[in-house]
Amino acid sequence: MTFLKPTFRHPGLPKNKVGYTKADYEGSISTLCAGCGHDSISGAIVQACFEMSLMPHEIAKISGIGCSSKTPTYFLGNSHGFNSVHGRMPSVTTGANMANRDLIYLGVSGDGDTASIGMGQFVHAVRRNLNMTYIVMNNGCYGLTKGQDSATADFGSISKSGKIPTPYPAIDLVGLAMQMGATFVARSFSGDKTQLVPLIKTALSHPGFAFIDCISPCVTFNNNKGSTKSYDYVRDHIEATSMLDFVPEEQEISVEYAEGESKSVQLHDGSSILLKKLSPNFDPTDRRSAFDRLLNAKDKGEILTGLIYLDPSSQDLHDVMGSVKKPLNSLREKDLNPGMEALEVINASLR
Amino acid sequence: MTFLKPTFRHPGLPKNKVGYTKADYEGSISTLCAGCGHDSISGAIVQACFEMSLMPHEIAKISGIGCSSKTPTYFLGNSHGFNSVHGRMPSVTTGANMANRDLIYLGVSGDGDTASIGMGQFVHAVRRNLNMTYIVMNNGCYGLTKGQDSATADFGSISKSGKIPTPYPAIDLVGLAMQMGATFVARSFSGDKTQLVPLIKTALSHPGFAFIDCISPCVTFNNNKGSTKSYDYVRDHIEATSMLDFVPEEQEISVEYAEGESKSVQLHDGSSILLKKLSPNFDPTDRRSAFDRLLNAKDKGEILTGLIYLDPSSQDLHDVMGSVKKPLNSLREKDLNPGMEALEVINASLR
Amino acid sequence: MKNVKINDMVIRFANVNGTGSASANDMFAKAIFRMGIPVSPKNIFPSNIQGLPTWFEVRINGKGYLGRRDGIDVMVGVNPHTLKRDIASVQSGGYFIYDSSRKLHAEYMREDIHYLGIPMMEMCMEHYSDPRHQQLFKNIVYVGALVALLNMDMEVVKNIIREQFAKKEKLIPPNHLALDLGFNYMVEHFDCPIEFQVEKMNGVGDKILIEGNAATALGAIYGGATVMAWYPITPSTSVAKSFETYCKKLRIDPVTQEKKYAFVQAEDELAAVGMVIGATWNGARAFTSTSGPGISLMSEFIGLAYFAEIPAVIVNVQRGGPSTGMPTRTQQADILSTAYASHGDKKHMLLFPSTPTECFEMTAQAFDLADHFQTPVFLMSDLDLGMNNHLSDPLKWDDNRKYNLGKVMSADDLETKEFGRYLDVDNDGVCYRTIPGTHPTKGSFFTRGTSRDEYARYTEDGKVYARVMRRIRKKWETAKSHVPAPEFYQKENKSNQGIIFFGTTTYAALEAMDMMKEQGLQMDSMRIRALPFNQEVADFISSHDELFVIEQNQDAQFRSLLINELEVNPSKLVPILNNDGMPITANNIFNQITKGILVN
Amino acid sequence: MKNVKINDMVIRFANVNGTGSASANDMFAKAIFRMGIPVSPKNIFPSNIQGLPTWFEVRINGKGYLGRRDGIDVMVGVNPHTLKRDIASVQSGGYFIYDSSRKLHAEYMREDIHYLGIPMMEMCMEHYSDPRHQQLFKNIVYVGALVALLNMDMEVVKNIIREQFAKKEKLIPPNHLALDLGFNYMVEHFDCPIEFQVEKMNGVGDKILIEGNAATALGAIYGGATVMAWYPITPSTSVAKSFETYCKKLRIDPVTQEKKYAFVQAEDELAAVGMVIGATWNGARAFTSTSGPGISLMSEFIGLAYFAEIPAVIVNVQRGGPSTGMPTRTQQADILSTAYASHGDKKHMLLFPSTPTECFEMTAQAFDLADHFQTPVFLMSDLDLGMNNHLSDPLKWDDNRKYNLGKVMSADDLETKEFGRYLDVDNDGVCYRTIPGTHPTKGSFFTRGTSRDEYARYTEDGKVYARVMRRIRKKWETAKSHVPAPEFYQKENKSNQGIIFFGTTTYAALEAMDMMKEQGLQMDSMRIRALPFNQEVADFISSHDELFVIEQNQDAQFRSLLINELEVNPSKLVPILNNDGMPITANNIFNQITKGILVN
Ligand SMILES: Cc1ncc(C[n+]2csc(CCOP(=O)(O)OP(=O)(O)O)c2C)c(N)n1
Ligand SMILES: Cc1ncc(C[n+]2csc(CCOP(=O)(O)OP(=O)(O)O)c2C)c(N)n1
Ligand code: SF4
Ligand code: SF4
Ligand SMILES: [Mg+2]
Ligand SMILES: [Mg+2]
Repeated sequence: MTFLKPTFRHPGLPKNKVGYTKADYEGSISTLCAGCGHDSISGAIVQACFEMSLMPHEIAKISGIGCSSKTPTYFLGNSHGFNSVHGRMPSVTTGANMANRDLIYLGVSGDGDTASIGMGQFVHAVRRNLNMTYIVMNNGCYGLTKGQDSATADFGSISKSGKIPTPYPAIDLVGLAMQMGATFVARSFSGDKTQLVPLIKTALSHPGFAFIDCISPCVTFNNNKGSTKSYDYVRDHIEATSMLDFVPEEQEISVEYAEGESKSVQLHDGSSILLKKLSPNFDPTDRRSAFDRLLNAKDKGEILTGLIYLDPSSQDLHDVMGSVKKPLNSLREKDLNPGMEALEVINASLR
Repeated sequence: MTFLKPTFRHPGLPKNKVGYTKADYEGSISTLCAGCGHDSISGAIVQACFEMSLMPHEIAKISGIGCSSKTPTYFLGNSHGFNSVHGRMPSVTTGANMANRDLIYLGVSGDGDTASIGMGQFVHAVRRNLNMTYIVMNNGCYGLTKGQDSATADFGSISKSGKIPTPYPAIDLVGLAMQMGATFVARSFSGDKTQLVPLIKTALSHPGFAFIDCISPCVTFNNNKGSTKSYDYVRDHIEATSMLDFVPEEQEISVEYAEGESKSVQLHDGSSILLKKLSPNFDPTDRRSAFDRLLNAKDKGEILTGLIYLDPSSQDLHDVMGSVKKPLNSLREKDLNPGMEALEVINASLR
Repeated sequence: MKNVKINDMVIRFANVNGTGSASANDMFAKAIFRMGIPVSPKNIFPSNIQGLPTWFEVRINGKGYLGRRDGIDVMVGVNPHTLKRDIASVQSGGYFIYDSSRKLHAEYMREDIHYLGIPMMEMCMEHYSDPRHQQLFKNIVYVGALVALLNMDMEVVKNIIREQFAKKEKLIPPNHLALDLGFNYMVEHFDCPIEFQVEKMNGVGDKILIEGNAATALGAIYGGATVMAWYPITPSTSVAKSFETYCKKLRIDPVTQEKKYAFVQAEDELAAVGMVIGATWNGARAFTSTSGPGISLMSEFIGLAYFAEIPAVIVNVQRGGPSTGMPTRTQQADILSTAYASHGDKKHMLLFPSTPTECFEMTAQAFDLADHFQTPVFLMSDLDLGMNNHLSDPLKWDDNRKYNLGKVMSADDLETKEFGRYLDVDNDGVCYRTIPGTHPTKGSFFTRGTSRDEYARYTEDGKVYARVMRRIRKKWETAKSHVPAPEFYQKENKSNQGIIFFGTTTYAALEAMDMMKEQGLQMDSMRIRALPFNQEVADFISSHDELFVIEQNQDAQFRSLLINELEVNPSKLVPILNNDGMPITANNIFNQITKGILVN
Repeated sequence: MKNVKINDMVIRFANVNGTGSASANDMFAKAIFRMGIPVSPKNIFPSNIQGLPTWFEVRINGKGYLGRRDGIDVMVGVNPHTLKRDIASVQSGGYFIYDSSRKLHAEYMREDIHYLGIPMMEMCMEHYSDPRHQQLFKNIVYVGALVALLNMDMEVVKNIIREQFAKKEKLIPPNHLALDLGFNYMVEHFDCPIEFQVEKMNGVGDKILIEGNAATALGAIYGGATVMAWYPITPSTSVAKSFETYCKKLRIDPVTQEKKYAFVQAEDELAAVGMVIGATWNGARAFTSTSGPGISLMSEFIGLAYFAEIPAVIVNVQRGGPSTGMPTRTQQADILSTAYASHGDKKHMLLFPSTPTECFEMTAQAFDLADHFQTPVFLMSDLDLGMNNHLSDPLKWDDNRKYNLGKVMSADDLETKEFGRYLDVDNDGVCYRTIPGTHPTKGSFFTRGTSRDEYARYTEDGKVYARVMRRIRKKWETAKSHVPAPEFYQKENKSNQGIIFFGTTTYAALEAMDMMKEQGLQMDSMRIRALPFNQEVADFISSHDELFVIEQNQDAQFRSLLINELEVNPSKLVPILNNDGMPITANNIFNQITKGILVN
C-alpha cells in the first residue's frame, strides 16, 4: 500500500451521465497488501458504478470481517458502509433492504466469512432471493488471521501456515448457489477486469440475489505452488464461457452490434444484457445446462467463469412479500399509526 | 401417546445374534403426538439395530432440539444420548467422534434444526465426511413450536399457523448433501419401513457421513391439503429408485440369492449391500448420474427415494486425519504426557 | 349451613394437552370476567404438543388480587394420568370434580375433601354421535357443571358461545346442550351452589383481558416498527404471531392492499437480530422478540449495536433457565446476562413491564429510547406476563404523540452543519447520525464494530478509543432522566424498611404488602421500571435501612444489578427469591420477609 | 561526561509491518536476555497484514521490573510514515536513530533529544545486490548499531544468528556483515556507547523467554488434552498453532506415526465449543481457545455445559472490546461477560494466569477442575500475556502427577454401586457420571439442557428443578477450596490498606507497590488467581478498610465481581483502571492510588 493518493490516475477525468468522474467513486486508500487481488476487485466495482452512472449515495456497502470485508472502505466513499461482524453480512443486508427497497445493496464478503461462519446466512439470503449483489472475494484462505485454510481451499492445496494439504474437499460456492436456487450466479477472476466489470454491472441491475464468486489470490498467504487459488494456477486453468456487455436501455439501438452468435436477455428492470457465447450451445438462462457445464468443468478440473446462470423472471423480494412501493424507512406516524380509534375497537374485542 | 408400555408388541420375543430381543433396543414411551411420523422412524431405528445385532451401548445418540430431536429418548434406552441445543448436533457429534472413534454415532435432527439454524454445521459435517449417520426427520415445519414453515416447506404448501403459502423455494437437503460431496445420500419416507430399515442399516455401517433425509409427516401441523409433506401427498408422489437388502459379511454366501438384476457394492468396512434396481440404468455409485436423477425427479415433481449415492471409497475421518487406532478417550498419562524430560528440552530451546 | 366464600377462590383444571380443553377453560375465565369479577387465569403447560398433562389455574378475587395464590379450592380433574397428585393438591375442605364414567380408585379417596363425580364421557356418548364431539364436549360439560356449583350466570356463558360461533351458528346448540347437561346433572345430584361462589360485581370497570405478548406486538405497531425479524421460541413466539396478525388488520394500504411492514422469519436468532440492526442502521424502526437462548446467541451482535451505536429493540420473554431449562415455565433470570450481554465494557438499557398495558406502552417507548440513544433497548417480559391473559387497563394512545427518531441529520442539515458521526455536539453523549441515501456528497460514513474516532475513521490510538468509550458512558448518564421512573405506593416514605420489585412480581408483592399491613408491618415500596436506574431509585434506597428485593430467580440477579449500578452496601438489600418456575405468591413473600425480620 | 544508566531503559522500534523487522527486533531482545538482563519486549501491531505502522517496545530493567514503563529513551525510527509522532514520543534527553539515506525534515528537529543518523538503505544498496536483501538487512544494520550504542556483547548477537541459520549457513556471513556495518558506522561517527548502556549480569537465572499462548498450548498437552477445536481469532490463534506444532513433536506415536490428538479447525466458534462439549461428554479432555467475540458466540453452548454438567476448558485470550473493538490491543474486559456467560442462573469458574508459567500450570489444572466439577472452566489470559514474550520461570512437570478425571463410574462400579447421574452421593454437589460405551446395560443416561431429576429423567416439576439448581450451586461452594489460592506479598498484613490485582496487571502493580514503599506508603497486596473466590480472598478484604482494585478495563468489572460474590461494601473498594489497550504502567497505578489517598 502507499500513503500518497495517486491523483495522477485519471488524466482528463472524463465525466459520466450524472456528471461524476471515476474519482468520485473511489474510497480511502487501501491498507491491504500490495498486489492483493481484493484491490483489483475494488477497482472493478469503482469502474462498474462509474460506467453505470450510479449515484454513489444510493448504494449501501455492507460486509462482514476480513481483508475482503475491509474493501468497502476503499471504494464508493460517498456511499454509506457497514463493516458488520464476521459471517453476518447477509442478515444485516436483509434488514437494510427491508428498511429501504430503493437503495442498491452491494454485499462484500470473503470465503471464510461466507463459506465457514457465514454459511447459514449465505444459504438463506440465496433462498430469499434478496435483491442484492453478493461478491465473495475468494482467496481460499483466511487472510486477516494469517492464512489458515478456508472451506474453499482446494483439496491438496498448500497454505503457508501449517504447510499441510487440506484433507477436506473444497466448497464450491457457485455450485452451492445454483443448488439453493440463486437467480444470478457468476464466477470471475480479480485480474480479469474485462470480464468482471460487465458482470458486476449486470449483477447490480439484477432484481434479485446476484452472486459473484470472484477468485482473488492472496499474495501474502496463498500464492504458493500447488495452491489452486494462486495467480499462476488460476491463470492457467481459466475457461471463459461468455463475455458480456452491459447495455442500458437508452442505448438499445446498439443491440444490433455483435448480432449473430450473440443472445440478448431481457432483464426485469427493463435493461438487457448481451451475451457473446464461446460455446454455442450454452444458454445462461437454462438452469439445467448450467448445472451440466459446472459438473463438466469440475470433471475436467477447469474453473468455469462468466455468467453461469440468470433467471430473467426473478422478482424483487419486496414484490414477493407484497410490501408498499415507498421505502418503509420513509413512512411516518400517519402511515404507521392506526390511532386511538382502532385501539378502542381492539380494547372492545378483549372484553 | 399412551402411558402403558405395550409389552405385547413382541410375541415370542425372538433374540438376535448378541442375544437381545427387539425390546432391548427400545427406549422410554414417546411423548410425541399419536401418529407422528417421527415415531415410525424411531421404530425403524430399533428394527435396524436389532437386525444388525448391534450392542446398544456402543451407539451414541445425539440430537438438537425439536420433536424430532426428542426421539432419541424413545429408542435405544441402553445407549447414551445427548439432546444438545438447537441446530448444533453436528458439532457435538463431531467432538464425540473425535473422542472415541469406536462408537457408532447416530445423529437425529429435524428440518428446522438442520436446514435453518443448523445449516452451517450440517454443511461442514458433510464436508468433513464425519463417520456418522445423520437422519433428518423432515416434516417441512417446526413441530415443537407449533407449525411454522421450515426452510424445507415446499413452495405453495399451506401451514396451519398463518395459512399462507411459503414464498420461498424449499431447500432440498439431499441435493445439498450431494453438492457438498456427501459419501452416502438417501431419502425415504417414515411410513415405508421396508425401504427405511435397510437404508438405516447400510448407513450405520458406512465409514463416513451417511445422510438420510426422511420425510416424516407432522400429523398435527402438516397434514393439510396442499402440503407436500403430508401423508397423502407424499404417498402419491413417491417413486422408489432402488430397494436394498443388507448383507453382513458372515453371510456372504447368500449373495447368490437375487442374482441377475442385482448389483453388489463392497463397502469399506468389508460388509456389502445388494441393490435391486427398478431403473436398470441407475448406479448409486455414479455421482454424476445421481445428480441427473435428482434433477430429473425434481423436474417431474417427484420425490426420489432410496439410496441415491454411495461412495464405496469413503474413509473414516480419523484415518484421513491420521489418528491412532485407540480411542483418544482411552489414552492416559503415559500415552499423553511427554514428561519433565521433554519439557527440559523445550525450556532449553527458549533460553 | 356453609360459610359461603364469595368471589374468592382458586380453581384448577387438570387436562391432557391437545384435547381442546384450553378453549373451554378460557371460556370459564372469560365468563367470570364478564360477571365483573377480577380474575387471573394461568396456563401451566408442558413442552410438547399432545398427550402430556397440562393445567389451567384460575384465581378469582373480588379484592382484585391477581397474583398466584397457593391452595386449590376447586379442582376439575379430567386427566386420568394425574388423578393422584391432582387430588392431593386440593386443600382441605375443597372440591374435586371428576368424570365418574370411570370409578375412582379407593386409594384416591380423601376424608377431608368433597368429591363431585359427573359421568361426562357417558353423557357425551349418549348425546353426541361424532367421536370428536364426544371428546370435545366433555370440556363444555364441566363448564356447565361449574356454572351450577359456583352459581355463575349461565346467560353470560351462553353468550360467549354465541359470539364465538357467530360464524358457525350450527355449533351453538350442541355447545349449549353440553352446558345444560353439566348444569342439570349437578343441580340434580348435589346441593348447588357449593360454598365457593361467584357473584356479579363491578370489579373490572373498563379493563380488558389480554396477553402481554399481544400487547407488546400492538406496542410495536403503534410505536412505528416496520420491520420485524424473529425466530420461533417459546414463550416469545406469540409476539411475532400477534404482530403479523394485527399488521394484517392495521398495516395494509387500503388502496393497494400492500403491506406497510416487513415480517421476516429468520433462519436463527443471530440472523434475526442482524436483520434488526441492518434495518435500524438504514433508518427503519425494527425489532425482534426472543427468549433466553436467543439472547445468548445474539450476544455478539448486541455488542456491535452497542459500540457502533445502532438502535435496536429486543423483546426478551424470559423463561426458566439456564440452557433449555424449563421452556414452559416463568422466571426473571436473564437480568444480568441481558444487562451485560456481550464481551468487553458495556451496559444495556432494560425496561421492566409488569402488565400487558405496560408491555404496550413500554414497547412503543422502547423505539423512542433506542432511536434517541442509538443503542439496543430490551423489554424484559416473562412467560407469565407474555402468555397468560391479564386483567389490564385498556390500551391508550395519544393521537398527537410524535415519534422521537433521535438525532438524525437531513440533507438540509448536512448543507448547513458540520457532521461527525461520533461528535458529542450537544455534550450529552448522544451524537448525530445520517441515514444511507440522505445526501449525494455529504454525511456518508463507515459503520464498524472496531475503535474509531469522532469522524468514524478507524483508529488504533488508545487515547481516542478511551475518549469514545467515555463519551458512550455519558449517554448512560443522560438516559437516567429519560427512562421510565419507578412507581411508589406511598405518598412519602413512612418506614425505614422497604420492598423493591419489578415486572410480574408486582401482583404478589402488593398483596404481600397488604398482608404485612394487616400485621401492623408498615413498609415503603418501589417498583423499578428501567435500567439505568434513575435518581429516584437511588434516593429511595439511600433513605431506607433495610430493603427486601423480590425477584424470581436463584441468584438474586436484580439485587446484584442494584449493588453494581448504585454502589449500595449489599448488607442493606435482603434477597426474597423464588425460582421454581411458577409465578411467585404473596404468601411466599410474606413468609420470607416476616421470617427475615424475626431473624434480625 | 555522561551520567551512565546501566540496564535501565525503554527502547522502541518503529517499523512498517510486513518488512521483516520483527525477527531483527526479537533478536535484539533475545540478546539482552542472553546477557543475563531482565527484559520485556512488547509488540504493538496493527490489525492488518502489510504496510501499516507497527512498534516493538523493549524494557530493559536490571531490577527485574517487567511491566511497561512510560517514556522512551531510545527510538529506532525506520517507518517514514510515523517519523513525526515517533520523534515526539522520545523523552527529553533521549536518542532517535534513523535512516539518514533520506534527510530529516527540519520540522522534525527537536533541541532536547539526540539524533543518530545512519544511512541504512545506502549501506545496504552498496553491500547487497538482491533487492529483498537490501530491504531485509536494513533491520540487521540497526541492530548492529545498537550493539555499539548500548555497549552490547556482539558475540552474543552473532551467536543468535549462527543458531538461527544453522540450517542455511550461507546466510550467516551476510547477516554478520550487516551487524558489523551498523556497528562500525556508529563507532566511527558517534561517541559510543551512549549513556544508556547494558551490562552483562546474573538477572535471569534459569528463566526462559516464552509467549503465554505457547505455554497455554503446552499446558493443554501436559494436562492430557486430546481434542482441540478452534476458530482463528486474534489474539488467541497462536494457542492453536502452538498446540498443533508441539503435538507434532510430542504426540506422535513413535511406531505408527499416528496422532495421539485430534486438531479440528471448526467452521466457527459455536461449532468449536460444540465439539469440545461433545468430546468431553464422550470422556476425552478437550478445549478451545478464543477471544471476546468467540465467547459471546459460545454463550448458549456454555450454558448447556454448565447446566448439563459437562466439563469444558475454554481459553479466553482477551483483547480490546466491545464488539470487534481493538483486536490487536490488550484488556481485561471480559470478566463479567465470562463469569456470567449465558442466560439464566449460573456462574462460571475462572482462572487468572499472570505469567506464561502460570498459563502452563493453570491450563493443565483447568482440565482437572473441569473434569472434577463437570463444568466449563475458563483460562482468562489476554493479548499482552498471550502474544508477547515474557521472562518466565522454566516450565516444570511432576512426572508422578496423575490426572484427576473426576467422578467417573467404571463398568465394575456400575455392577456394584447405584447410579443416578445427578445424585449428590458425596454431599459435595458433585455427582458421578458415566462415559458412553462403559456398560452394556447399566449407566446409560440421557444428557439434556432441560430440567431433569436426579436420575436424568426429564421433569417440569419446579420443586425438583429448584433442588437440582441448589445442588449445582453447592458445587460452587465446594470448588472454593479446590481452585488456586491467592498470592500474598507479605508475611502477615501490616496495613489497613491493600491493593488487589490479577493477571498481567501484576507486573505493574508490584512495581507500583515498591514505588509507594519508597514514599513510605506501606500496603498489603493480594493477587487473585481464581473464581470462585476462596476464603483467603474474603478474609483479606474483610481485614482491610480500603482496598485498591487494579484492572485493565473501563467498568471496574473485577471489582463488581468481588462485590457480587463476597457481599463487600462497594465503598471499601477503590477502582484503579486503565482501558487504553496498552499494558498498564506502574506510574499510572502509583499516581491514581496516591492521588486517591490525598483525596481522602
Ligand atoms: C466471531 C469472529 N471470529 C473470528 C474472527 C477473526 N477473523 C477475522 S477475519 C477472519 C477470516 C477472514 O477470512 P476471509 O473471510 O476469507 O477474508 P480474507 O481476509 O481472506 O479476505 C477471522 C476468522 C472475528 N473477527 N470474529
Ligand atoms: C436457540 C433456540 N432457538 C429456538 C428454539 C425453539 N425451538 C425449539 S424446537 C424448534 C424447531 C423445531 O423444528 P424441527 O427441527 O423441524 O423439529 P420438529 O419439531 O419439526 O420435529 C425451535 C425453533 C430453541 N429451542 N433454541
Ligand atoms: S493478507 Fe492476503 S487477503 Fe489480506 S490483504 Fe494481504 S494479500 Fe490481501
Ligand atoms: S407436533 Fe408434529 S412433529 Fe411434533 S410430535 Fe406432533 S406430529 Fe410430531
Ligand atoms: Mg479469504
Ligand atoms: Mg420439522
